[in-house]
Amino acid sequence: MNIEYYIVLSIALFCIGIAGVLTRRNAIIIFMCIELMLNAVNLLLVAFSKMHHLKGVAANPNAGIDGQLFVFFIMVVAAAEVSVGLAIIVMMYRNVHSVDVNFLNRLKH
Amino acid sequence: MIPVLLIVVPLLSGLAAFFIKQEKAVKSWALFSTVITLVVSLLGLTVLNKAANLHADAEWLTALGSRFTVGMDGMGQVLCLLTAVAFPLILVATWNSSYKNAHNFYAFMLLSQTGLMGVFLAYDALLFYFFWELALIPAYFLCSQWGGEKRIAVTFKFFIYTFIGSLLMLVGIIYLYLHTPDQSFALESFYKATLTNKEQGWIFWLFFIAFAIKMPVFPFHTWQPDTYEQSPTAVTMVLSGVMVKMGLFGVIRWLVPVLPLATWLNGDTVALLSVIGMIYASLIAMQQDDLKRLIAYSSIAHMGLMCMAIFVTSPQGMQGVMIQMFNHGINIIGMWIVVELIERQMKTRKMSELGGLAQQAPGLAILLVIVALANVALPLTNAFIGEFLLFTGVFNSSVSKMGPVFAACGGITIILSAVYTLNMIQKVFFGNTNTLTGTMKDIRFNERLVLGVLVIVILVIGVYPRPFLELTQGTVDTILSRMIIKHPS
Amino acid sequence: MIGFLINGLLRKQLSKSLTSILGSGVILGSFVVSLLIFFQVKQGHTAVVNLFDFISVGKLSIPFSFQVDQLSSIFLLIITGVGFLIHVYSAAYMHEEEGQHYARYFAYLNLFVFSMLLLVLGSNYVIMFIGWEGVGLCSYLLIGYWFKNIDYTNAAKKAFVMNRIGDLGFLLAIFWIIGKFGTVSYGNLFEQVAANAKTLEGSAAIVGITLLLFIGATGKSAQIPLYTWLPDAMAGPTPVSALIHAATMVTAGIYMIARSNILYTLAPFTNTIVAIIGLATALFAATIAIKQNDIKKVLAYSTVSQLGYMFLGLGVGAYTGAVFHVMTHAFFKALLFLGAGSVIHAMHHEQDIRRMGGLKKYLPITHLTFLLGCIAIAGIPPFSGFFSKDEILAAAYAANPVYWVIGVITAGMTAFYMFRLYATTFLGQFRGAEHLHGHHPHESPAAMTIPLIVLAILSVIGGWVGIPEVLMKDAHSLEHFLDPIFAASSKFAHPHHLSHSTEYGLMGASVLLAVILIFFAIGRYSKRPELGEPTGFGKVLANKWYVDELYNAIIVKPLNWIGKFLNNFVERDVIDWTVNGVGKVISYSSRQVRLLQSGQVGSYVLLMVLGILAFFVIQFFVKK
Amino acid sequence: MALGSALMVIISRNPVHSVLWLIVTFFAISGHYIMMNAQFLGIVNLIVYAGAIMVLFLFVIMLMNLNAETEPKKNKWLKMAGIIAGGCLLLVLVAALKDAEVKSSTVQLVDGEIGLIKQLGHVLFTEYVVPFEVSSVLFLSAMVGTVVIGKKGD
Amino acid sequence: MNAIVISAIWGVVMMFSGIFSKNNAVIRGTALTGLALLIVVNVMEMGGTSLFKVNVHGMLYFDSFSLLFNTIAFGSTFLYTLLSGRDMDRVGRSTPDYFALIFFILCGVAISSSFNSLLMLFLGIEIMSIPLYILTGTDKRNLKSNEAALKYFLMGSFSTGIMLMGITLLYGAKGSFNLEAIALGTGELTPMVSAGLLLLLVAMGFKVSAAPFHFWTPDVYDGAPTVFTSFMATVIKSAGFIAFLRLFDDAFGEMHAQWQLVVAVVTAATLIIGNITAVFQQSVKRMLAYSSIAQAGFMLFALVALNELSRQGLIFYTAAYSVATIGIFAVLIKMKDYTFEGFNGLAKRQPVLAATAAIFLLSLAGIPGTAGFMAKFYMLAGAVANGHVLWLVIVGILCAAISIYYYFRVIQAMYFKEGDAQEMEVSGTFKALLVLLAAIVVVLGIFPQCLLDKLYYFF
Repeated sequence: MNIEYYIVLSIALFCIGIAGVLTRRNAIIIFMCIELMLNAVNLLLVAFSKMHHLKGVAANPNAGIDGQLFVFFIMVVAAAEVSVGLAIIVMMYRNVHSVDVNFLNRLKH
Repeated sequence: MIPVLLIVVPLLSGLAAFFIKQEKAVKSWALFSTVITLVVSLLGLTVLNKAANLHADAEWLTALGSRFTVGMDGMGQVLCLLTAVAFPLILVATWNSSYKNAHNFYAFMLLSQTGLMGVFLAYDALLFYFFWELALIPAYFLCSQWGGEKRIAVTFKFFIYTFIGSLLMLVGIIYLYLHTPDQSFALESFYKATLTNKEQGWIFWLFFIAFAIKMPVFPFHTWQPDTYEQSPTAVTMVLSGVMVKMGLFGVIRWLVPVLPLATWLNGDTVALLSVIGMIYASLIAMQQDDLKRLIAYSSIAHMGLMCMAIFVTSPQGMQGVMIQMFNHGINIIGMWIVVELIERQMKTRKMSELGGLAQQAPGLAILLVIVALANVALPLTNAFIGEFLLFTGVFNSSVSKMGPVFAACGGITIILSAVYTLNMIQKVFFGNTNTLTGTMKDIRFNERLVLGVLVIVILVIGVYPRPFLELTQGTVDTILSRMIIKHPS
Repeated sequence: MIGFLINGLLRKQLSKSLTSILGSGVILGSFVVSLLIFFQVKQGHTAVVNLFDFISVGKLSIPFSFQVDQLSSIFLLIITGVGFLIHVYSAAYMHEEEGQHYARYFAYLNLFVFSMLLLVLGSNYVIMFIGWEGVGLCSYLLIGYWFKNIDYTNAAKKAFVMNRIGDLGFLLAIFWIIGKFGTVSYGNLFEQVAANAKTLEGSAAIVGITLLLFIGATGKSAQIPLYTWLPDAMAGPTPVSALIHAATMVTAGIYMIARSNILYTLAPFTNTIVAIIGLATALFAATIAIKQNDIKKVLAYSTVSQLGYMFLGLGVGAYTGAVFHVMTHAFFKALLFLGAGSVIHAMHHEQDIRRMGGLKKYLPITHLTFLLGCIAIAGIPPFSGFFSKDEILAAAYAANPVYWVIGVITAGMTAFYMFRLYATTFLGQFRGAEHLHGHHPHESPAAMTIPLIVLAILSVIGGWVGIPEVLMKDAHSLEHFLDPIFAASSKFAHPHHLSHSTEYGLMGASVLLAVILIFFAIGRYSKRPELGEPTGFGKVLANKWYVDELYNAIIVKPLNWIGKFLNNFVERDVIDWTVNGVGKVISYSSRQVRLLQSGQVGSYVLLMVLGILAFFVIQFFVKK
Repeated sequence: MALGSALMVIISRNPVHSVLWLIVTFFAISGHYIMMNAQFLGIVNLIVYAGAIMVLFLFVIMLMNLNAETEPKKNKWLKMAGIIAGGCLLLVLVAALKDAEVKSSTVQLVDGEIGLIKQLGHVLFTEYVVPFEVSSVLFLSAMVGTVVIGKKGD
Repeated sequence: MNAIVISAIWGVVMMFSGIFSKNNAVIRGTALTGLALLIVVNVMEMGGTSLFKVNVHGMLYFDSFSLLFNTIAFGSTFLYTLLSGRDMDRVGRSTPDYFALIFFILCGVAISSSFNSLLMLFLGIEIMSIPLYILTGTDKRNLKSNEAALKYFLMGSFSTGIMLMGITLLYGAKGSFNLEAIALGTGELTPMVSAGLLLLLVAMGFKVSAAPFHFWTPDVYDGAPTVFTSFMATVIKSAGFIAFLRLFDDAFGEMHAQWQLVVAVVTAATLIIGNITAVFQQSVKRMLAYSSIAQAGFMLFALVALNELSRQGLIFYTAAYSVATIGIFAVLIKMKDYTFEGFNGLAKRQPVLAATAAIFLLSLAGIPGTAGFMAKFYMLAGAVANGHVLWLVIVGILCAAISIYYYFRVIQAMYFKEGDAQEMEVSGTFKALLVLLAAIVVVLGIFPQCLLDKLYYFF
């Protein structure tokens, strides 16, 4: 299968994520969109990893494996982020009873 | 040896002054320190006048190629002497003023003296820049803290103005530094920097704007009258008497010999600016009612003349600048002292509110008239020597085709300066007294002493300027040789 | 000679009589020295004394040195001689002043004499310039001597500034000389010029230099267009007017041109200008003098007019004649001023001649000496004025008869207004009683009259040193004396010789005109002095052709206006506005840029994304 | 399918629906992983993301009682701008990468051993042991952080 | 390596210290000990002694550059703790946890200063960021703090996404995460590398608050408790820069010419926006936030120029900037009113505080004789030496002049205006420490060599 397909797919997912961040106001959904972006990255990484594996497998049976490991680390970090992020959102919610980012305008100018 | 002392003495005593809380004590301490500096400077001029004593060199920023190189040639001697003379005079003349937080005031005064000395002594561009700013900061604090009503805004303008200038200069310095053959900030290396004509051109302007703001040359001058007006008079004396010389000094030491080609190309432009500035400032000076502003504008006119003379590249002009830098310092300090004396008693500087002081204070009047006449460059006063040489130089410039025109236009200011100076004398001293001026008392001993010393200096140099001219001859020759070698045309 | 200055300045604390004695004494001393010098010079000894190097820069070296030769010794005599008499006179005239101011007066006077001596003794142009400015300064100080009066100080200021305008010309000339010849010493300079006369003659440099020098001279010697200060300068004490504005300072311009005669000889164009300006001034000032009512103003304009004569002389190459006229003029104009001073003294500081009249009987000595002075100035033989004026007129005729015609008319007018003055003041009825509160005017003390008498004698016989060839062979001793000075230039001059008969005719015509007008004036004004305000053309004359107003309108006011414009508009609204404007723009943009910081995460991210977009566009599409 | 469901994530108004759609997306992505024989990642993706993380999200949303369509109308133009910006970014990225150097390389499907847990584990604990340890620090800090934030009572 | 391990371990120690002692002073003491230990082991490593022999498989690379920076960062933290540690107690009750987080952050700092693989960069940056999100939100009752934390978190993770995309594209192009491998190949910037590079630039730009990715900075700095703002603005930011420089220098140095323009544009935008916006601020704290953006602009010069001068300069800049900023924040924390008016007349009440604050501000403004000047000097010199970006130099200068305006406003308020500034009690030790800090600023300003020589003497 051609790599371009994956590139376009991932970028599309990525951009949908960005568009989501831009258009939504719910902090949780924004956060989810960010997760979507991360997944797009993951997908692309795996695709590249397989591509490089195909290219370099002759010299090194483990060629391309680093991409997949990176994905693993991304997931690790994402999990950590989720825990922290949700904690912050909950804290916020406890104080203002809303997760609408548009209420976040005490700090400006 | 001598240069190091000249820098270290005021620096240490200035730092110490921060901790002397009693006003009397700190005053005496400051005076003591400045007198020591003066003595050192005089020693350098007379007894210890040997090359070994006049130069010092130490490691500083080795990796950057910057060294702590200080030294004094003729020009350095003259300007250091001016700085050394000016400070004790200023302190004595303003002895009776009292300041809030006097220890800070005197400490800053001494620090600014340090900066000035450093500027005049530095032979290393980075060091020069350091001292250049070091002189500025205390001045800023002095003006902002002890100045007049609008002091904060005005000094701020002054500060930002000069700061922009010096940053531009910094870029120029860096550029030159990177183009020296040995990556060094030493003056000698700067001479050897290899630059194309175009590069010389724009570095010239980087430097020149910095110096022009300091001098100040039209149209970079607007900070000056305001600042002079708002500063405490002692500081105004430092600013106008000594600090503006930094600009000229910078041009002579760091600009003209380093970028001879650009100087040659832009000389006429600069001279034109100077001439415009001279006439412009003189005309405005005629309109002033405030004594300080009047003197400020007159100073702009005088500095314009000196600036012009540098850029026409002639031995007389250059020599004139040397001696006139000193003279202008002395004369304008004299003028400020008079203003200070009047203001302290009358609480006003408005000429329209004064009048008839000659009856009340004949001693002051006589001394002022002599100083004022020196200001209009009457023969046998020091300024005549300077201006005569300056104009001769400009008129007979070997470089500029416009020399005679410049001289003639600049000459108009001779007339205008007579107009406004005499106007001032007339309005302040002549005529009948009014209720305000009727209460004026004549000057006290210390004031008489200072003004007397100034007048003696004015007359002595006016009659017998030779020692001064001989002192700076070497510098002039060096600089001119640098200026002329590279463009034989 | 330097001693004068020190003497002059140290006497502040001394008593009045001591001051006057000291003040006059030093001048007397210097007069004696001058006499000695004169006799030495007469035997052919000239000397240059080098004191020290004043300014030496590179190749240019200006020594502080003095030169004594024929020309300077003549001027020395005039200055110290007349100066001494005036000092003596002042001692009495100024006696009413307070001690301190009295001393100040003498200090200024001595300083003045010192500067004047410096001027004539200097051996180069720079020293001359020092003296030149020095006398300008002294005249400023002396005119403004009564500093409480703002008008007086204004006059002083005007004098100084006008002089400065001239000085600028002089200075520029010096610069040019330095540039062209590399020296300012007379000796070297004139040698160089004489050696290169062929190439230099009429060249731009020489014409330029001489013109600039002449501008200097017009300032100092009160020629058109810079003459207006002189009449105003009458604000000073009368002896000062006598000293400065008659005898010495104003002749500095003559001295300078006479000194640089060789340059002028080589610049015919300048000579023409000098002659025309001189003539115009002479005529112009004379017309004004006719309608003046202030005794000192009349004399002042007459001075201007006489100076015009001298310049005419210089312009037509009659250097000796000009110097001769300087000398005689010094005698009779000093006499006239001192006489006027005596009158004023007697009238308790009344200067308007319409309030005088019939003073003959109250002031006999003054009357007599004044009359002698008038005759001398009117050019009646054998009084001194005749000889000197005639010499100039003769030379003028030789150069251009038109000069002569105007010259003679002016001479006639001179005679007319002088005798108008004389008649109104001394003849007829006394009209000033109410002013004097019943007191009669009285004759002045001896210290004032003796100088009058001495000067009167000099005005009578002063002309005999220069009797023209036609009247007496070899009697023109002055010419012989001055020969060495003008020798060089006479080589290049193209003298026109007049026949004896022409010369006689010219003399006759001018004397005749003068005599007729004298009698007309006496007849007219002793009976019916002009008391009302003048009308018509007379008013124009009385108001000095409105020149002051004209200057005011075309120079002073525009300058002031420009100054105000620059101060209020350019300085504040253009330059400062620009400077502050930068600050304003920054703070304005600060306020605007700040709005980007909306506090909304959405917009922040949007802006970030836009930033990313922009960078991609730059990176991928702009650069390629 | 991945694209469509991703779109639905950002379109649906109800946060709970969004979460569900996101889970669908994750499933689709996992499908791709498995297609590329990256079984380990595919499974982990399902377990960690679709399972744990999304449940956490759901949980929080439920906790906050946000299941209703509470989100008020967002500023229209800002929304438009967001979509346009996102679209532009997509266009630009695609345009930038359309002649990328990896063009027409193929991606190995189905076979290839590297996606298997054995290989991954081996490399992870040899070459990648440092990052692995470091990520423990990350977790520690996240843990401390959550505790700090979550701690009540001050 | 020493530093990474020790800081991680000490973080755990701090975590548990709270259990053993309720006394904050003891906890602070423990933290200071840990920091001192960190400095010592780091210096030891500079001397060549490594305590832990770990095969990093080319993931990390310790050179004098990174080690020197680590020392600076630890030193700054040490000073920071000394000066402001006490003020942490006012934020909340979990002081030990704060310290634990700070130590974890330091671990991240050490990683991101010495990474040699994009993976480590990613992890390092995340280890720095995640605790920071927390620290920002520690003032739980304060809505501003909440808001700042959420904003920071959302935008931070967004930028993480961007960074990952960048990394991925690079990986796609080069097949490796190793910096040397990425740097291999031609100097040509292929589209995919280019896109990756840009995305990385954006993400790193976000971390160092370069315009137009700076928007979080003012809000977060303003909202976060001042104690942590101080830390954030100094150590973290510097670390971000070091990572930034390292990444772009090692990986993309070869193709510098092709991305210079973009970075130059970023720099100019950062300078202009930072400085201009700062002019209008009414709160000193917010002003400092903008000024930190402006300072970031100057530090970006190092990336634009990318030569030896600017590399040295960046190290020096981080030190100069950190010390001065820590100082000024330490003073700021003591103030009751953060507006400019709040500083009116401080000089009369607290001359030492005012004088030292003035020195810090002068340093930030880049006045000769202070460290800030030498820092700016290096940056300008680097940019001039580069030769292609003189227009940027001029922009920089003008902005520096603008910066005078707002820094001096504080000085003016302190010295020239009347008023009674309200400040909290300050102890003698605190003053002494401030003086020490000011002395450091001045000494560094006059003898910058004493810091920079370390770059060479140990290796």
